[in-house]
Amino acid sequence: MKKIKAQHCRVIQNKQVGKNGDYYSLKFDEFRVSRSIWPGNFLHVKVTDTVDPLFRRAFSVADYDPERGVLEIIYKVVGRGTSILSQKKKGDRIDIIGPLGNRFSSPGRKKTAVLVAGGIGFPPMYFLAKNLVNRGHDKRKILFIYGGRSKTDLIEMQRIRRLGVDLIPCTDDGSYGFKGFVTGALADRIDQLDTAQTFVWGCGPEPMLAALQDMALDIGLIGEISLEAPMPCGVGVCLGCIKATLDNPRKYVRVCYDGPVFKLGEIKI
Amino acid sequence: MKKIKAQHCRVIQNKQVGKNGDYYSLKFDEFRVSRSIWPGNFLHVKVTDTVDPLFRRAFSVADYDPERGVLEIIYKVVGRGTSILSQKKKGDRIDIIGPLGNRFSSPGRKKTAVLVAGGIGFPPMYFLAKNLVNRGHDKRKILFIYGGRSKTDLIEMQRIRRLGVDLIPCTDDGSYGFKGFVTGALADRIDQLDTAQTFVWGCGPEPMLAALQDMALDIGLIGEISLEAPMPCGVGVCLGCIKATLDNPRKYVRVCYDGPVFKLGEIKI
Amino acid sequence: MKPDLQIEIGGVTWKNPVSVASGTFGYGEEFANLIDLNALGAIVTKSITMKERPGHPPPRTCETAAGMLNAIGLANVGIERFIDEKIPFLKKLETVIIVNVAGSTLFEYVEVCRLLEKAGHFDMIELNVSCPNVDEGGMEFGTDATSIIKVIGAVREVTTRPIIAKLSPNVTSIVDMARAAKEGGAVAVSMINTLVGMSVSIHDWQPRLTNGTGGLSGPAIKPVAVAMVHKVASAVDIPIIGIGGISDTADAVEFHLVGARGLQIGTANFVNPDTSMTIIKGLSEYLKQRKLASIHDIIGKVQLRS
Amino acid sequence: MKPDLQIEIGGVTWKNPVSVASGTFGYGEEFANLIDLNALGAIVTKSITMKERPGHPPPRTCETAAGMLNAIGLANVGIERFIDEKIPFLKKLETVIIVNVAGSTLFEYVEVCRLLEKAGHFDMIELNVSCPNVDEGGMEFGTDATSIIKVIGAVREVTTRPIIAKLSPNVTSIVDMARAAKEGGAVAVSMINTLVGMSVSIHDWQPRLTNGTGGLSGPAIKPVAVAMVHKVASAVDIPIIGIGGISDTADAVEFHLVGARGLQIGTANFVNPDTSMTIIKGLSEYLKQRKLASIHDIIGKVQLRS
Ligand SMILES: Cc1cc2nc3c(=O)[nH]c(=O)nc-3n(C[C@H](O)[C@H](O)[C@H](O)COP(=O)(O)OP(=O)(O)OC[C@H]3O[C@@H](n4cnc5c(N)ncnc54)[C@H](O)[C@@H]3O)c2cc1C
Ligand SMILES: Cc1cc2nc3c(=O)[nH]c(=O)nc-3n(C[C@H](O)[C@H](O)[C@H](O)COP(=O)(O)OP(=O)(O)OC[C@H]3O[C@@H](n4cnc5c(N)ncnc54)[C@H](O)[C@@H]3O)c2cc1C
Ligand SMILES: Cc1cc2nc3c(=O)[nH]c(=O)nc-3n(C[C@H](O)[C@H](O)[C@H](O)COP(=O)(O)O)c2cc1C
Ligand SMILES: Cc1cc2nc3c(=O)[nH]c(=O)nc-3n(C[C@H](O)[C@H](O)[C@H](O)COP(=O)(O)O)c2cc1C
Ligand code: FES
Ligand code: FES
Repeated sequence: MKKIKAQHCRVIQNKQVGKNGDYYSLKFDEFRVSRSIWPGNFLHVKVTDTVDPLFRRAFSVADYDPERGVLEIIYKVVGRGTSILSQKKKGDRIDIIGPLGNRFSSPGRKKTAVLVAGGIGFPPMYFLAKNLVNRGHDKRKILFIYGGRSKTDLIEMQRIRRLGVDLIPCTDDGSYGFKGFVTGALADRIDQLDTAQTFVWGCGPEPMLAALQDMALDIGLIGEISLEAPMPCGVGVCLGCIKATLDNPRKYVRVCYDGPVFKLGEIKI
Repeated sequence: MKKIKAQHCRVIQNKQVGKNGDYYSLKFDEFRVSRSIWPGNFLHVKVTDTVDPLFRRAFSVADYDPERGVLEIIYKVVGRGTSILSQKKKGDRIDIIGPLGNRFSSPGRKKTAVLVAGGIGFPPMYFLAKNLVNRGHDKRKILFIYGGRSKTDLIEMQRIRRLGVDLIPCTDDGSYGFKGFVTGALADRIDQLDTAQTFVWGCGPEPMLAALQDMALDIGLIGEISLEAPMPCGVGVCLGCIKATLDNPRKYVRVCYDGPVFKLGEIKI
Repeated sequence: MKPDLQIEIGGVTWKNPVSVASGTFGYGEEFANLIDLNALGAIVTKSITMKERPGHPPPRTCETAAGMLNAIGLANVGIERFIDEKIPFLKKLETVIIVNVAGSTLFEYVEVCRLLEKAGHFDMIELNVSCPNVDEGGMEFGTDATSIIKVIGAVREVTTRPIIAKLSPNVTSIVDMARAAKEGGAVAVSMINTLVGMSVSIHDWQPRLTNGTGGLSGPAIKPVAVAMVHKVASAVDIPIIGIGGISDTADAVEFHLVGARGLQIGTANFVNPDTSMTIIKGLSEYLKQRKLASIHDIIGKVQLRS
Repeated sequence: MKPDLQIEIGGVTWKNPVSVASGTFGYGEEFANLIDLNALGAIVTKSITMKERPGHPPPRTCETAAGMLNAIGLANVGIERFIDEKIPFLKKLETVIIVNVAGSTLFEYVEVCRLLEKAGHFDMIELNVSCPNVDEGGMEFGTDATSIIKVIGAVREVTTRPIIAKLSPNVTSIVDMARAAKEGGAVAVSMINTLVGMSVSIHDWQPRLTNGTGGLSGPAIKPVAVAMVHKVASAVDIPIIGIGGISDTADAVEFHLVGARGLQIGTANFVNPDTSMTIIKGLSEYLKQRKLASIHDIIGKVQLRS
C-alpha cells in the first residue's frame, strides 16, 4: 500500500469566489494520488513553512479532476491560517497531506439524494453532488438545498446549476431564494419525498447540523453529516478532534479518523 | 520630536540584482520620514506578521530618493529571514522601523574619500558614495574599492560607475578586476594617497574589516567602519548586539545604538 | 559507508535513536498508512492505565505560539483492551516496543505492569510519573524524588523489562528527579514531558481547554528541554532519551550533542507524520557529511565555551 | 465614557496596568524617541547591582521558536552610576518608577536598596530573586522559599518603598514562592521571569550563548506564564503583575482574566517598540466594546468550566 505523504503541490489558482469577499477557491496540481479521492475526504494543509501557526488546517475536497490531476478546495477566511492561505499566488507551493478521513456512502441509485449545505459546508456537498451525477444518479432525484445568511454568502451557484440538479437556495434574510434556514426549506419539501427512499447528507455550521439531525430523528430520515473540529494531527493519533456520541456522552469518536462523515443520529452535536 | 514608529510600507520592487542569484534589491514607499536619513543608518524589518521568525532583521539604507519618498535596501539571501523577504512581491506590505543607528561622519571636502566594500557591505558604501557626490565632493577624490569572491558576487557595478567615482573592483579568484582582497587593492594604491588627507570607510565581512583596521592602525589611516551583529531590538535596550572595545575587552558597545558606525581602531573585531 | 545509528538502552538495542513520544502516535496502527513503522528505533504507546478512560471532554487541545496545549486526560483503552486489541498488532512489528504506563496510585502502576508482564510481547516500560499521586494527596509522582524511587522500585518487583522513567519538567531540580529514577532502578530517563500551561479565550473568558490547564509541547519548549537534558547528562550517569519540540534533523542533532542517547518525536508527528523518517535519514546524512562513523560520535559532544 | 484603567499596587497608583519588563527597556532613555514614556503605567529599570557589570561576552542572545534566549549576565551601570546618571532622567517622568534590584548575596541586595533609598526619586523596588545565592552555595534565591522571605525581610529594613518580588518559574511550586514573598513583606509579586533554556549550534557544536544556558522569553512561554499567574491568583491573596510573552491586547486581557492586576511587556518591546502604547489603547477599546467601566471588571474573571 502506498503511504500518504506530505506533498509540496503547485498552486494554479487562488481566487475569490462569490461576492462576499471572504470565500476563495484554491486549485493545485502536482499531487500524487496515493488512494482514491472521494467526497467527504479532506486535505490537511500547512499554510506556512514556519512554526506559527503550527498546525495544518483541514479543508474538504471541493472538486477533483483526475485527468488533469487538479484538486480544488473552497475556503472562507476566518482566522490566521485561512488569511495566510488567501495570500498564496499562482506558482507558490503548498504543503498538503491527504486524502484523509472517511467518505460519504453510496445509498443506491433508487434513492432520492438530498444534499443540505450551509455556508462553508458547501464544498463537500458540491463535490458529492457532482460525483452522484457523474456516477449516473438521476439528476431529478438530487435535491441540493443551499443556505447562507444573505445572497452574497451563496457562492458558485452557477456551478451547481450546471450540474442540472434540483437546487433550492435559501437565505436567512430572504435576500435570495427561500427565506429561512435550510431545514425550513427541507421541511417544506418533505411531503413530496418518500422518506424511506430518501438519503440525506448535510454539511454546515453546528446549529444547522443539530437542527437537521433533530428533524431526521423525528421523521425517520436516514443519512450522513460531515463534521468539523480543530484538528492538530488529522490522522487519528492526538485525540484532540473528538466529539461525544449521542448514546453515550462519555464515548468519544475522532472526527478526523472515524469521520468526518458520521451517520445522522450518531453524534452529539 | 517625532517618534520613530513601525510603518507598513508598500513594496514597489523586489528583484534579483547581479548574476549570483542571491542578491536582491527591495524598494518601498509610503514611508513617513521622522528624521533625516543618512548613509550608515539602517532599517529594522519584520519579514512576517507571525512570531516565527520573531525578530526584525537589520538592513542598511542602500539608497533614498527623498522626492519620490522611495527607500531601497539591497540584501543577500543567507537564512530564513532573508529568504522570506525575497518572496515579497510588488504591492505587499512590509513592517519597517527606522532610520536607526548613527551615521558616517563627514570628513570635509578636501580629503580623499576611500570607500571599501566587501560582499554585502556594498549597500551602505554605495549610499555613502552617492551622498558624497551629491554633496559636491570631488569625484576624483572618491575611491571605491569593491570586492567579492568572484565576478558574479559584484553587483550593481553600473550604478557605481554612473557616479563617476574612481572604482577598483576586486575578486578573490581574479575573475574580474584586481585579484585579491580589497585590502590588497588598497595597499597597492596607498603610496598615491596622502594618508593624512585621506578618510577611509569600510563595510563588509569581519575578516575584511579586521584586516582594514590592522592596516589603518599600522599606517595611521583614520576612518570608520560599519559593523554587523544579530540585533534583537535594534534600539539599544536588549544589550544583545554588543562588541568589545579594543582598549578594554570587558567594555562593550551596542552596535545598534552606539553604532553601527565606529571609528577605525575603536572596536575589537 | 553507512554510519552506524544503533544505540543500546538498558540492554535493549534500538536500530536507530529515533522513537515517537507517548500520546502522539496512538498505538502505532494509525501510522501504518503513513510511515514504515519498522524503520523506527522504537515505538512508545499512548499511556496505559488500569481502566479504560475516555479522557477529558473537548476541547482538549489548542494551538499556542510555536506549540500546543493538551489536556487529553490520559484517554486510553485500558490495560485489558490494550493487551487484547493492541499488542497483537504491535508484536508483529520489527522494532522495540515500549509501553508507557500511567497511574494515580502506586497500586495502579504495579497492577498494569504485572498484567503487561503476563501478556508479554513488548520490550521496555516507560513510566509516566507526571500523574497526580492520589495516595500522597495529589502531588505529582514526578515532582517528588521519594515517590519516583518508590514507584520504580515497586514496578521492578513485577517486571523483568527494563524501565524508563519519564520525567516532568515542572520541578525545581530535574537532576534530583533523574537521580531518584536511577536510585529506583530505572535504566534510563526520558525527558521532558510537557510544561504546565494555560490559555484563555478573551471572547468567552473561558480556558481554551475544558480542563483549565494542559501540557505545553512543540518547538516552543525545545530550549527548555535541551537545557534540562544537558543538565542531567552533566550530573547523572544514566542514559537519556531526549524529548521536547524535536521537529527536524537539526533538532535531533542538538539533543544528541547535549547528551541524549535516544530521541522521541512528539508534536511534530502531528504537523508532519513522516518527521521520524526524515530525521532517521537526516541523522545518517549528517554523520556522513562530517565523516563520522557512528551516532555515538555526536552524543554528548557539545563544546562549552570556556 | 472612557474606561478606567487605573490600578493600585501596594499603595502606589498606576495610571494604567501596562509597564515594561526589566532588561527590555534599558533605563528608559532609549525609548524616549520611540514612545511617550509618560503614557506608561510604570517603568521597570534594568536590574541594578552593587558594582557596574559588563555582563557576559557575546553572543548573549539568540532567537528560538516564537521566543528568544538571553544570557546578558545582568549587565548594568551599577548603583552609583545609576543614581548619578539615570535617576536624573527618570525623575522627570510622570509615571511610576520601579527600580529592579539584583544581587548574589543578601548584603548586596540590602546595600543597593539602602543607596537607592538615600538617593530617592523612585516609587517601588522590584527584587529580581532569580540570581544565584552565593551565601547559600549558589542555589537561586528564587527557588527557595526561605531565601525569599529572608531577602525581602532584609530589604524592608532599609527602604520605605513598597517591594515587588519577581518570581522565577523554574520551581516545582510557584505558589510556595508567592506565599514566601507575601510572608517576607512584598506588596506584590511579578511573574514570570525567564525559563532556563539552551540552544546549541549543530555547525560548531557550541552553545549559541557564550554562557551555555540562558533565559527563555517571548510568545513561546506565554502559556506557562498564564498558568502560573492563574495558580498564584487562585491560591495566594497578593496582587500579581503578569509577565511572559505579552505582545498584544489579547495577551494583556488574557493575563488580566487569570488574575494579573498589573502587566509587564518584555520581549515584545524588541519586536515592536510601541507594543505598550498599542496595548494601553487596546485595553481601553476592549473595555469600551464590552461596555465595562473599569479594568477591574476583567481582572481575575476567568470562567472555569465546571
Ligand atoms: C474535516 C474538515 C473539513 C473542512 N472543510 C472546510 C472547507 O472546505 N472550507 C473551509 O473554509 N473550511 C473548512 N473547514 C474549517 C477550516 O479547517 C477552518 O476554518 C480553519 O481551520 C480555520 O483556520 P484559521 O487559522 O483561519 O482560523 P483560526 O484562527 O484557527 O480560528 C478561527 C475560528 O475558527 C475556529 N476553528 C479553527 N479551526 C477549526 C476547525 N478545524 N474546524 C472548525 N472550526 C475551527 C476557531 O475556533 C476560531 O473560532 C474544515 C474543517 C474540517 C475539520
Ligand atoms: C546594521 C546592519 C546592517 C545590515 N545591512 C545589511 C544589508 O544592507 N544587506 C544585507 O544583506 N544584510 C545586511 N545586514 C545583515 C542582515 O541583517 C542579516 O543577513 C540578516 O539578519 C540575516 O537574516 P536571516 O534570517 O536571513 O538569517 P538567519 O537565519 O538569522 O542567519 C543566517 C546567518 O546570518 C547570521 N546573522 C543573523 N543575523 C545577523 C546579523 N544581523 N548580522 C550578521 N549576521 C547575522 C547568523 O548567525 C547566521 O549565520 C545588516 C546587519 C546589520 C546589523
Ligand atoms: C496530544 C498529546 C498527548 C500526550 N499524551 C501523553 C501520554 O499519554 N503520556 C505521556 O507520557 N506523555 C504524553 N504526551 C507528552 C509527549 O509524550 C511529550 O513528552 C511532549 O509532548 C513533549 O514532546 P514534543 O514537544 O515533541 O511534543 C502527550 C503529548 C501530546 C501533545
Ligand atoms: C534581553 C533580556 C534581558 C532581561 N534582563 C532582565 C533583568 O535584568 N532583570 C530581570 O528581572 N529580568 C530580566 N529579563 C526578564 C524579563 O524582565 C521578563 O521577566 C521575561 O523576559 C519574560 O517576559 P517576556 O516574555 O515578555 O519577555 C530580561 C529579559 C530579556 C529578554
Ligand atoms: S486531529 Fe488528531 S485525532 Fe483527530
Ligand atoms: S539590538 Fe538590542 S541593544 Fe542592540
